[in-house]
Amino acid sequence: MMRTLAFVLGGAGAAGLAAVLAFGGSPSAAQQQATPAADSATAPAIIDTGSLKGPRQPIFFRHDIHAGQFKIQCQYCHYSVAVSTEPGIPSMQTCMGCHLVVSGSDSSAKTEIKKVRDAWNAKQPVEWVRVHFLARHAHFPHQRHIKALGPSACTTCHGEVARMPQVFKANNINNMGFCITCHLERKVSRDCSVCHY
Amino acid sequence: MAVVARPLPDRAPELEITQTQADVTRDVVGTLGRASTGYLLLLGGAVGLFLVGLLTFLILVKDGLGHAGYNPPIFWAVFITTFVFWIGIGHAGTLISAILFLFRSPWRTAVYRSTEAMTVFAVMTAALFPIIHIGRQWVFYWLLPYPNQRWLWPNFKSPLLWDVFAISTYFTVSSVFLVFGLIPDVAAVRDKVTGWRRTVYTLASVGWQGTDNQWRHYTRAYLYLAALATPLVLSVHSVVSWDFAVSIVPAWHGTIFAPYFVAGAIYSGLGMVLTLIIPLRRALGIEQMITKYHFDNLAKLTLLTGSILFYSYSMEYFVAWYSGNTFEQTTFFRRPFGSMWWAGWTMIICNAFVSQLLWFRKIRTNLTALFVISIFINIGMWFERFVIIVSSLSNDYIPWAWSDMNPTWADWGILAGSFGWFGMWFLLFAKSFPIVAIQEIKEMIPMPRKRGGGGHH
Amino acid sequence: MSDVSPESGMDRRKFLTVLGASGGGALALSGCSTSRVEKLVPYLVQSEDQIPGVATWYASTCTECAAGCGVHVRTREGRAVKLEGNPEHPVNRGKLCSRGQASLQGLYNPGRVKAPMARGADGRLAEITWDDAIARLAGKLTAAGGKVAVLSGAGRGTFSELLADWTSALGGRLDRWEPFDHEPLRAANRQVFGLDQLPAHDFAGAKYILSFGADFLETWLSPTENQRGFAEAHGFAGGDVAKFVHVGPRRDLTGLNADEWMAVRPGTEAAVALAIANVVAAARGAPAALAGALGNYTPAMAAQETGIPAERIERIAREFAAARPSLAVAGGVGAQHAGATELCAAVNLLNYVAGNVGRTVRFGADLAAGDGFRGLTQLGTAMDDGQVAVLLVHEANPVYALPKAAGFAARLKKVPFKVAISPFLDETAALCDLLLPPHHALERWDDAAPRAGVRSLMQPVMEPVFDTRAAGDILLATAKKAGGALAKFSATTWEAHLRGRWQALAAERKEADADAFWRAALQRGGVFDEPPAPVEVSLAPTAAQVSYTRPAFEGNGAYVFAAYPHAMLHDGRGANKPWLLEVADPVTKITWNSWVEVGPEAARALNVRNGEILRLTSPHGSLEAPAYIHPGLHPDVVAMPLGFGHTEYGAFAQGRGVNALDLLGAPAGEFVAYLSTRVAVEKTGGYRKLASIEGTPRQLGRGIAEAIPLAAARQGLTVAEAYLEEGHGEHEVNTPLEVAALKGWSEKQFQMTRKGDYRRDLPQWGMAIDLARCTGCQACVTACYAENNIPTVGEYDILKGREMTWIRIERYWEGSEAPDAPPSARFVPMLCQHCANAPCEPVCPVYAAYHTADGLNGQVYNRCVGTRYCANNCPYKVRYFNWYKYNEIAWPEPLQLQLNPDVTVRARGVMEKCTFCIQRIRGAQNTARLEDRPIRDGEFTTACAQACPSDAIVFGNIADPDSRVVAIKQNPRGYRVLEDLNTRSAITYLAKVLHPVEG
Amino acid sequence: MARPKPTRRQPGVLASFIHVDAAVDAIRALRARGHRNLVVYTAFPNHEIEEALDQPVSMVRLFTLIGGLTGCAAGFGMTIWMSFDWPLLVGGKTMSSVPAYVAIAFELTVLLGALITVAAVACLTLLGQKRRVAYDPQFSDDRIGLFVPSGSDQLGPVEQLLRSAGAVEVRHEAA
Repeated sequence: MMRTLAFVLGGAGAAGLAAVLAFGGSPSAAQQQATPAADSATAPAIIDTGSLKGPRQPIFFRHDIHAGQFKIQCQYCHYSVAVSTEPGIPSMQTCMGCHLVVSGSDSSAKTEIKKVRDAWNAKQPVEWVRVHFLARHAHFPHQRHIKALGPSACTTCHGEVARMPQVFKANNINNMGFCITCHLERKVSRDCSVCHY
Repeated sequence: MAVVARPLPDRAPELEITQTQADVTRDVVGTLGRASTGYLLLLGGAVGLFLVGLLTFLILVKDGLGHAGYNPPIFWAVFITTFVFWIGIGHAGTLISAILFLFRSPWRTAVYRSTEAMTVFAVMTAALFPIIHIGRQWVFYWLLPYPNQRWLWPNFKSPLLWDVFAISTYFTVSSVFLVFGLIPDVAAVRDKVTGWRRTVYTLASVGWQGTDNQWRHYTRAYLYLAALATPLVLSVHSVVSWDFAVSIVPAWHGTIFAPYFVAGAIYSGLGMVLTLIIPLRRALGIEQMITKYHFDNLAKLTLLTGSILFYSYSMEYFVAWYSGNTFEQTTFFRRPFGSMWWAGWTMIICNAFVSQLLWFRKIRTNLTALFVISIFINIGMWFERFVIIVSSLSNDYIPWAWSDMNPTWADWGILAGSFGWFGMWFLLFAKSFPIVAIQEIKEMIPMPRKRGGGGHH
Repeated sequence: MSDVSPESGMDRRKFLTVLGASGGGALALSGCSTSRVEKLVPYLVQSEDQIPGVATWYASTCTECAAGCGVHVRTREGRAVKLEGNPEHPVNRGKLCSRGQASLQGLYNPGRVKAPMARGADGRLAEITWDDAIARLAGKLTAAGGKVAVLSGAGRGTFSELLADWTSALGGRLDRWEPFDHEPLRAANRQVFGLDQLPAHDFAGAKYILSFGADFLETWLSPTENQRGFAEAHGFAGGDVAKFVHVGPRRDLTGLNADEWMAVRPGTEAAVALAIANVVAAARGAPAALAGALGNYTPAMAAQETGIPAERIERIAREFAAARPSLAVAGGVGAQHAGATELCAAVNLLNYVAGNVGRTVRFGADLAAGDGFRGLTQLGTAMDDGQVAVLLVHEANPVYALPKAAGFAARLKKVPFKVAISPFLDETAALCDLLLPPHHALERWDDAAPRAGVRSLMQPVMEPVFDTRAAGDILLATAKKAGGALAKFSATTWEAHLRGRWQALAAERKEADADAFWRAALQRGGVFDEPPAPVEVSLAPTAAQVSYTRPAFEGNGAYVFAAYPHAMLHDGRGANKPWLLEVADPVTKITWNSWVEVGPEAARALNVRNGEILRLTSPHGSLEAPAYIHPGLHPDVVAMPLGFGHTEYGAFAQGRGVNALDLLGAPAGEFVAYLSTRVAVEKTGGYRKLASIEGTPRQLGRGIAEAIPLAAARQGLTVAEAYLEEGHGEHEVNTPLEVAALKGWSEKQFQMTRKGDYRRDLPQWGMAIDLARCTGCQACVTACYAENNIPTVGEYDILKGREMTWIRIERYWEGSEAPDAPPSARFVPMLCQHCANAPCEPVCPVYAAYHTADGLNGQVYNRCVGTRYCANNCPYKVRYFNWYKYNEIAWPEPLQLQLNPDVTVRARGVMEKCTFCIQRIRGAQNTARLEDRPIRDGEFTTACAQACPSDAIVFGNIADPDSRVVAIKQNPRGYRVLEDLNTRSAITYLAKVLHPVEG
Repeated sequence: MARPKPTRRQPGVLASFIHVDAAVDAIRALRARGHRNLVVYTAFPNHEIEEALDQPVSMVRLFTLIGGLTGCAAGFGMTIWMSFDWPLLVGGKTMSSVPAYVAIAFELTVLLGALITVAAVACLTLLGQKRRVAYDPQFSDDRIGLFVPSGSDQLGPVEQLLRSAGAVEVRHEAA
């Protein structure tokens, strides 16, 4: 039934992408693609992770590599952002979809990816530390904002995640003024009960 | 020194001041400093009560307002009652100090300082209640129009906002009025005392020397302050009354509320004035400055305002009956005959009837009687607010929601605390500042003249 | 709310933390662990039917009573958060009663048994592993050598079949027992029609309804279904109102909905039934045999027996005869006295002569029922004679639900090994040696066949909350372990067994593709065939043996004692669910505790007031409870609700009130007679304030719950016109000119407000409530509690009037309290009226209460500072304040898992009130926006409207002229409560329609 | 009213009187002699002395007026602007219902009126003498003080005049 169907499709999709990344993942390929300076497509290697902004995650998952270097669409992992109030976070299966194949170019990547695989084998989901945390009395329907501002609008609130080795809070999303500014500019409703109920 | 005083034309004989100006300074300054054990006991009691209130408040903040005797639909009860009570107390002070000043009524002189102090501290007490009473005490400042990241402003259509402005204005202006009036007296004290106290009073007297130039601006300013305070005091309790009159609760939305409340406020204030200065004048040994004459006048004012209340009460019932509005009628029927009849009758007897005793001069000039009556007035006026607020809320439009109210320890705790807080400040003031206006008393003493004109030798 | 502490573990974000956990439940608990750092736990494997933030619905079946209603379970992030009726289900057609909705609190009940337990050497119950538990059971069963008895509360379905086979394979005896099992009705059907079954009743079709004590709106047979039918017949649909006469000593909720009440002496209903049958038979020319049988039962005789004037009986009889078809129903606990079978037989006959059988009384539907009390009696004797070595009690609680005098507990002690398959540690389970916690209905595969043509499914909607197993799996596992005779049960799992059964079913039905059949059934919630045509019935030879014997009651107290099932707690199984305890009893409006009902006359005689504690003493015991003066009670009767006085059954139920059963004697014969003893009543002098949500039960002519006479309604008069008709309308104070001027002015004022955001043409939400349909059942109230995370505040705060019921049903008495003119009741649902000119709004200093652009009366919790001015200024008194930190105390673990993630949980110190389910509005708007279309009328509705079994509440966009709500609002019966205040409320009530009071 | 403490002291003659008419005589005589900037100390305002000095009416009242008007304007301005800054509809009232704002405007009128008046007095009394003028504690009790600023050459005649007017005590203040 549907379950299995979706599983197959999902698996296939993942595999396909994995294949691409398998090449893209190898440093040589990356260098070839990398046009110097101007477009920093290649995410830098990071030695001192301590100096990075944002909370330390159980696994050093690098958005700048996944979303920046490899240009994976946000929605590939945050699958429900366009259809639901919640963006959704990828299941371990989604990670493994690629990382069954992709095992990382350099040592640091290897170690981190190993953590993912271990977690998967241990059937123990990774407990990510939450970065963006909207106050409980404010409702933010992600799908409507994606609908209105387009799939790349994530940056409006979350900042240039594609350039963040470690995600940090780019904007104070709990500052109501932050929301109101946008709503004023775009002449959309400022009615309190749109968000507060 | 021997004194040959003669009555001044514009003054009643009772007001003869049998002292020289030097005596006045000496006597009044004498009331300061050194605290008697009695005083310390009183002060201790006041502080104790205040601490009880503080503890209660902390518990309310911790757990929520549930501890207080709120039985919906009675969403306002003892706290708002006490709030209105204290606001009311304030009014007599401003009346005596400002309004009677404008009317050039001589007898105010001896008492106005104490009543003014009472005003300031009563308003200070009242100002606590909006905070105590709200559900989330820690965000009370949202009622102020301050720029914030939410880009939100308060709702100026709400009578509570009017309250915020009325009360803060009233507090500011009446304290300014008090302090302003104090300056020359503080200077007088400064010139009498020594040591560290001198330093303190020197600072407090902000360099007052009583030069003609200072007096010239001072007297003018004082006049205008009085002129501003007079409409203010009338407005403040009108605004408070509009908290109720503007709503649609039966027995609240009455057009007579503003004058009715102002009269009530002054009435209750006068009650408190009597309660305070009858013991005070003895305690401070200033009997000869606050005389029967003052009490007679205070009592007459009390009688007047009391009678206005009497009239307002009867009007309320009459209008309820005449309007044919079933909601009003039910409420007013249940006031004296409903489940909270005890409160209803306390209010009517203590205010409407007891005040009528003051038609008799014997009673007006008998301090014991006056003191007892003043206590009745205080109780009665607290209950008036209780009845207006609680018993009106307990039975409004939807019978299904009707309910009764019984106060709890939390209500009493806060009430006691408010008296403690008030008493604490008043007592501290009485010992540290001239409780009788030195310069204005002196103003009434004939200046010595070398050409015959009175004075001494 | 801004200040819900992160620990409080009940904010919608928390649900995100448990996004993961392949399925939810298990991790849900750890998700609510008190970690200050918010964790995001991903799924291992994403199940594609769970999208975070989007609700997933599963079809299932309600197991709270035997009616077997279909439900839709709303789940979010792998957690069931709300139960609603399944619109496709023939029994309840998308509606669900309070008890059904509260089954959610059974799922998350803190009192649930968390793992199998066994009584250790120290006599205490201690947790053990499942393997151990199964092994012990298997061992005992093999050792028992056929001396096995099973007592099950399960309804009819695959499980009960399995249980039957299983038991017989063991050579044991199985008794399926359900309290209030309609024994008398079945006996009477056997006697009169020779059919041992329960028919379906078509209330909708009836033009005249006579109820002899049957509480068909509360517990009788299929309440939700009955109510829907009753609303159709009685709700002034199609310009007519079926008259409903209630015959019985007490007016329960059903009785309060009657147009006329015959307050007969307790136990004499049969006399009335026979007398009416007699008259009808005469009018219709019945077969001679019957005429003969009925001959002696004249109205005069009935009058003498019942104390009702003969001419009144005569009149009712004639009215009944004139109406075709009509419907007479009997039984229920309302008439569960010694003569109940006689009564039901008489009523059967009445229906027969009135020609209702086959029309409004449909045999062949064959409603499910247990094996009755007789089985229980036999079991009792078997236990006495040591015939039972192992007793397995499955989801039944006889120790509590039978009178003490029945001595079940004592007998239980004689059984060497007692096993309970019970989700809760109830009175019976507490006495058992082995405790096997089964899955809740929402955690397991199962099916139910509540009636012919209906077979509905249950499926697990989430991971089990605790370490429990499906009862079926327990049986199968034991079988595997025990082997021997049980070896034949080959199915590996209960699910497999069920699937097998459904494959067989598919085969029976000649379905080509069994899988497709299964999936379709799973999606619909079961297979629902057209209701079978009513079977032809003929009178059995015994039919003519109808009789009436004057009732005799045990003891010699002054009053007859009636114990009746609580409309919310039923037989007491609801007593561990806070919703059911706090949503008041619909008649007395008392919550959380027991009471004794006395009639006004009795009250005068005893000189008691509400709350004064009475001591009732019967030959079998005595108990004390505060009095409630019920105007709808016969002078000779005192009544008490069942369901309280639990000694076990979780923290919510324990030690709450007293158990009325303690006054009853050991049941003799076929059924438990709940109306069988006399009691002496005396004042103890004690007083306990009733935790009632009732303030003053009289309208004082304020026109809150309006009603107009049938004739006026037929002419299409408005309420005001109807008053004038009756000659007591108020004269208009203002001249027409003034009226016009005032209207114009207020209109102008209103238009001036259409500025800014408010100028955009958004939908304006409104509601219509038809009081002619509303029966006061309070399903809407429970639905509101469930949808909007309303805290239950408990008895102490209810005593202070602090209930949080966003929607409440006000029950007003009409008429005088004089015994000759018993009052009637009017029910009116009161909720925020969402006034356009809302008095609550302008008084809020911080705009926490304001008017939204789409016509709602908004309440911004996080802006509220709690001045409570709005509540004072609300003329409808529908605003509720958080006096304590209810958000932290109202949902003890794991109850907080039921919270609706779309609704903010309000913190202490803020005001809250009905929001017209704004989360549903916003949800619908989000969907519509994604699909670039406007919201369609009826696309969604509020929780109350959704739940209302009689469809009295209609919600919609009043700016859309074609919407259903607008159509209803135009009904001439429409009026607004307190309209004179010019609040422009968004809710229109349709006045109740009254039959002229005759005789 | 707080006066700065200038380093240099004002030279002149300080006399103290018991009798008010004596003081008045002295003032009149001195003014006739063309003495200006006399400083008179009294424990309380006295009309006779005011007349004798005949100074213009204090200009405090002007500030009171300004303060009042400002307050009133601020009150209406703030309320109306804020109601439109985020228009929220309450109770079907117009966005800015001015009658409701009268209360606010009035209170602000009084508030600013009073505060600015006091501030004005402070400023006005601050102006005036640049140098410290001699003072005696008795002046706040029952004496009337009169200070005549005068150069050393005039000290004699002034003292002479004061004494003849009836000063009970005369003191020379050197620079």
